[in-house]
Amino acid sequence: MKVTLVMKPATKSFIPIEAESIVPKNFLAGTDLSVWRGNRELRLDEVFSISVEGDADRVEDVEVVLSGDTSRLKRVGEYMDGGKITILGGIGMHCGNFMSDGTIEVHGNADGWLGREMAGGTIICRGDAADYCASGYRGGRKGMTGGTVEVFGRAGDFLAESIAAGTVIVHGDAGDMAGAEMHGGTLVVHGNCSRPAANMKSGSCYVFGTAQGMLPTFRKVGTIQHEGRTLIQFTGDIANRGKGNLFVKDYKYLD
Amino acid sequence: MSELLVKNACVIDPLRGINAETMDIAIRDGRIVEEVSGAAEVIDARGMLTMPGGVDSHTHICGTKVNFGRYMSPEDMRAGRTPRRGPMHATSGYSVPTTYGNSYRYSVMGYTTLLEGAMAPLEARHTHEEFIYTPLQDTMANTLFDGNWAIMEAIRDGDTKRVAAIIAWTLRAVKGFGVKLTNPGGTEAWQWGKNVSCIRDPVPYFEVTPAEIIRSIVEANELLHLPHSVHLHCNNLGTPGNYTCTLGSFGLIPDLNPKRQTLYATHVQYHAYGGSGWKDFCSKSEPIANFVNMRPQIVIDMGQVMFGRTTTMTADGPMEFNLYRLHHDKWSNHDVELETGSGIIPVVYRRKNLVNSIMWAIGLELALLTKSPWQCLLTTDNPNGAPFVKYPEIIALLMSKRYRDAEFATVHPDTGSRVPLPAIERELDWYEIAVMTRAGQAKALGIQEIGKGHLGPGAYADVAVYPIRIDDVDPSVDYQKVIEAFGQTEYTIKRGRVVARRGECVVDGSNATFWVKPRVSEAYDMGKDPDFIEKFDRYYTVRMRNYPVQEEYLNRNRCIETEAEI
Amino acid sequence: MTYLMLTGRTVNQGVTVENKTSAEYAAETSTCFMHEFDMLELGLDNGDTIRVTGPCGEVVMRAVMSEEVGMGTVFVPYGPYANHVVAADTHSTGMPDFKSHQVEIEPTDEEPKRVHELMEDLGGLAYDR
Amino acid sequence: MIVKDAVCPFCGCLCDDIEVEVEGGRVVAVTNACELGTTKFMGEKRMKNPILRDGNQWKEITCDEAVRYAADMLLDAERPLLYGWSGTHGEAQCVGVHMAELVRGVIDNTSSVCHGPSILAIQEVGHPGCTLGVVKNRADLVIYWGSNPIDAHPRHLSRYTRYAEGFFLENAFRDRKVIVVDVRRTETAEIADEFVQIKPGGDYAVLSALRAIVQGKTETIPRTVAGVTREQLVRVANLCKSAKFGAVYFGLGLTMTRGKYKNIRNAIELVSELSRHTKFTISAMRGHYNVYGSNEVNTWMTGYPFGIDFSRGIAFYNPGETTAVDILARKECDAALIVGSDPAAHFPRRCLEHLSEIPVVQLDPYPNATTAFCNVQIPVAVTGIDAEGTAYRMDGVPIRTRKVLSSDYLSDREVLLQMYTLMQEAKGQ
Repeated sequence: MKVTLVMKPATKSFIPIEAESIVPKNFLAGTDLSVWRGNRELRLDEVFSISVEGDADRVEDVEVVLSGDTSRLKRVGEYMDGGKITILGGIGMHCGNFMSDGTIEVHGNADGWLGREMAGGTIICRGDAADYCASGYRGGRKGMTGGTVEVFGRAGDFLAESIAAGTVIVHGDAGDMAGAEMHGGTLVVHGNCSRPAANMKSGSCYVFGTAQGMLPTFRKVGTIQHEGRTLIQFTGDIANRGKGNLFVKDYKYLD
Repeated sequence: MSELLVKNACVIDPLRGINAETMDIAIRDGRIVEEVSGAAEVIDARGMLTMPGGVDSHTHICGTKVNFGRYMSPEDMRAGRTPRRGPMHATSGYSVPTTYGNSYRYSVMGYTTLLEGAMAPLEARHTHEEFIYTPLQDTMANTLFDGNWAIMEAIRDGDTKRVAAIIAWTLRAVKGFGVKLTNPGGTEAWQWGKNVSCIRDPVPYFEVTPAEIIRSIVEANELLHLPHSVHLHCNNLGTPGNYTCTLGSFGLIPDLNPKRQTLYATHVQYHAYGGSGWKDFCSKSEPIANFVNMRPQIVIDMGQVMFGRTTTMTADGPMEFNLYRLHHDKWSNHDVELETGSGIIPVVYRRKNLVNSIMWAIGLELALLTKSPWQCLLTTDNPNGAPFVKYPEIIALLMSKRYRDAEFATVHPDTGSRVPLPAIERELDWYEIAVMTRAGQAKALGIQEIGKGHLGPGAYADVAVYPIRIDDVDPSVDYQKVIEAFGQTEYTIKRGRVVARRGECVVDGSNATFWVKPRVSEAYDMGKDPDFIEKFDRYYTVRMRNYPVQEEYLNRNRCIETEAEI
Repeated sequence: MTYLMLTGRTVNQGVTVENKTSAEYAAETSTCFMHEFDMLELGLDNGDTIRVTGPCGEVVMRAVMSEEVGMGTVFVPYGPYANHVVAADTHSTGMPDFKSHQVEIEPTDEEPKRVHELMEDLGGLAYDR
Repeated sequence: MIVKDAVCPFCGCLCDDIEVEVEGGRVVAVTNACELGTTKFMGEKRMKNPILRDGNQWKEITCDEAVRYAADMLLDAERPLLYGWSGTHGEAQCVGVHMAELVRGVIDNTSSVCHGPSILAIQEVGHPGCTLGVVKNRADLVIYWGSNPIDAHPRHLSRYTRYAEGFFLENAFRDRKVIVVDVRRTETAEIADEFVQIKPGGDYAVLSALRAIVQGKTETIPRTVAGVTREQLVRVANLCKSAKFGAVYFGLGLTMTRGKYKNIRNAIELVSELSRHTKFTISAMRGHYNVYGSNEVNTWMTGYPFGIDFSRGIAFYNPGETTAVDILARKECDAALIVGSDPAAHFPRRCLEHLSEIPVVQLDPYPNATTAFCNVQIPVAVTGIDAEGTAYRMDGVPIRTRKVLSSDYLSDREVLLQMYTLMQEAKGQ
């Protein structure tokens, strides 16, 4: 089953729309769903032109395709547990929060908190991901606990904050504090980033570019060969009695 | 004039010795009366279990420390969120809910009276502000005196009357209800990063021992004729082998008051530990309960631990730091100048953890081994052992050996060799539960005379009608029904009005705060004592005139005046 | 030239903050405190006007020498002038970079605007000129 | 008439020993307050009547009209923002929360642009703190980190630290060491025993290094960290460990720089680390009067200290998304009620551009920068001068402010209650 949702031009374009109802599972029972614009509840068809092709009995067979200006549409794919969501443009905040299975593919840019507290499944973002991609929630100990997030563009600040398990790969640069509080899992940044793995306890963080503002509390162990690259290996963050691994191509202290 | 008649209620009212009698309860203008007119609104209780409104004699619901528990825990707030609905405001939180969350959930369980367990005098105004937003229960605050400089100096000088005078002035100023000692002396030592290990360690600089503090304040409490006894959180909470310290503290207490206990020892589960370390950690509930059984002057509450996530919060700052070093999660501490302190950390009690399993057993053992239910009251030291919403499960555990055995089978396998619980056959009955959840609590707090905790004519019309017929249910078998019934009243009536019905709160409510004003002679009025004033001005950071809590913070209140012997 | 702009509280900002229509408030919050050498380099005397250009706009302020700031850093009291060039990006924390903004500074002959003029530039309507 | 023990309404110190002399309904003299407090007490130029923007001019309207305008504005909005709150008392803040809940709006206070990051840090690692008197009586080491009390909290030094007497200090001035850490050599730095000058953006690295050194792992630390020599770091770490009671007071130098709350988190973790060796506490230098009170009120009523979104009925909290600067910059609200603050003076310009596009109502005694963006402004009594109520000091101590003079202005609470009543009626409650 393929559900196509085309966002209608909005009258109050700046008020975000929260659409946690857009998860593949819900479409097994039809399209009689609602979304919220600010404090107003709207029917799905007030916001989208909806078309449905085919049918399905299992969530794995549901694909939801979103098009139009969806860059302010929040919480799409929240608690998603299977199936596929394809977003042809950009997507608003909190896409794929708490996701446990299935695939989300964003062809444009993703706003903040993409895949927050994700437990499983796959998110692919072809554009840039904003701050707190694959992160945790305020005050929570554990961020991402499973699954994969791959961003082909750049990522913002606080990438993979508090990651406990799972894999996050960014092909471009990442911002400040990538992998802060990391205590498990794997973070790979192909480009540069600043202050990676701050306060890390455990896990592995790879920076194939330069680690700017490298923190002084990582102990240099030596060099390793990794996928054809020579990387410098550090362990830390010793400030936090951490035993994580940080591998960087190059680094620069703020001395 | 408003009248209400609750008909055909199956009443258990222990303070009047009523045990499961079918009767009508007449209410006029918020009070129980002998009879009402034919115009009274009628509620047919249809034989349902009906008791005085629940009283919690030790809970943490309002004030600086509780609010800091909320402030630092957005992850806890995510659980239990409800929107504004009818007269109910929005709520958030599981282990430390918002004030409305606390109030609604307690009300739905039939509770109408709550004692905040620990209020720092300097920050009393905060507690009272939150009381205003806890609309469906009457409230009172235990006031902390464990590290009070002026009191420790008076004790060092051997002047018990001065100790009493300082307590009198402070209770009046902060609109407090009772005297709370949390790790006496330890909270002062903690302001140097130190602690006292038990009752014979001197407090740095002040050179008084916890034993002296306890003895002296117990005597002072009785000189003031306060409704409640001293409310003690013993030294050395949470450490293996601490039961000897607890017994030592209990042994200090003479029997000074014919009407009630002389010492209320709180959350004794945390103080009934054997062993020399975590490796041989075990239950010492038996010696503690045996001691209490021989001492009518002591009442304890359980401080039951239930499995799951919660937040611990206490004025016992050093203990929280030790817990932080064990868990290494977040840790907050807040020392209060010249008075006391507090600490907060989140915890998870796990069935798979041996220590946690033993703790769970100890609380139940204390309740089952203490012969008189009047001497062991049901609490979790909310939210320290568990959020209060777990009370129905605890009631069911106490009433059903079968339920205990079923739960015991799920805890750490080594627990059996460390605790006496599996061998205890006792199952509490409905009457005993009524004692432990309202009558005994009211008596211990000394508020039965002003009309709390019973349904006699003149009493506050606080009534809980539970949707269960006790003749039809065998609690030792149908424990699930017990849990359901105590989890949600059919009706909760507070001051003559139905405030909650089948899980929904139906009015906005307006609570009353009970506080105590001991009358002392001119010579013992600390407000006029030059030495007291001078030290206050020099070492506090607020002016003495700005210290007392104004009447504005008590929207509806009842002042209990006592005639002191000083 | 590029500088790191910090903003913050000063006593004078504090005493005029409840009187935002006053010339004193405008004077204090349009002051850009700079290191002596930076001013020399730009050919500035104490009190000369400068154009400060940030990521989202420009504003005219007055340069004043200060021993508190290091070379390459300038300090501006909290207020509408600094905020005329501060970006609204908070890195998703709620807090803009009030203390870490790269700005360009150049001498100018223009005078600083008044507070209400800044507000009117952004679509406001002055109440009390 | 002289009012004694009045409470200063300026900063988070809430000094409560102020003497205010009143003559003919005006404050004529203020004793004990700092310059900031004195000026606030003696403030004049209040707005006389409520005003309404009518095209390109202002006209005066009645208070009832203004209240009705505000109530209708909030009721009509799909995502109203209720912002400010630090300049008013708790009793008014409570009404604000009830209003936000009723109209399903977003309520945020000024901490999102002052110590919001500190709160985020506390939510990650907690907060070992204490009341100000504990420091005054005990601390033999005080560290001001990224804070400049001489300018922002002028009496902090004399009442609680550098110049304060203390019960356990024989000669407080001599026995108490003060360390200042800042990127600027501020006036406060001049009175320090040790000044640590950090390169901008380097606080986090320095804090990490100190944590490692306190643990005895000095060998990993590079020769300099953000402009600070390793020798100085070791010296500072030793001063900390050998203190009997250390207190850190941090300011916006940590919250407003790169890394934001991570800087504070690191500072708190340093203090937790030091707590294994000696007694140490850390506290935020809360700036704006009752800002801490608005955190407290919001917390007991909604569960969260700031940035609370009731759009969906339940309270949702996510600073960076539900905070005022973000909402305005992203144009995500369609009305704003401003109470007890002046966002137009303190927010980046982009936020103001959105304020100019939506209806705005402000409660404030004075014309301020935000007035220019208002559709309606209602002048109110100044909390702590002609209105009384509860304020929370920076250390959490609640104090009842005194009314030092009477006026005809309604208090914030009174005006808000009128609005709330209208809103409840409209909602059929």
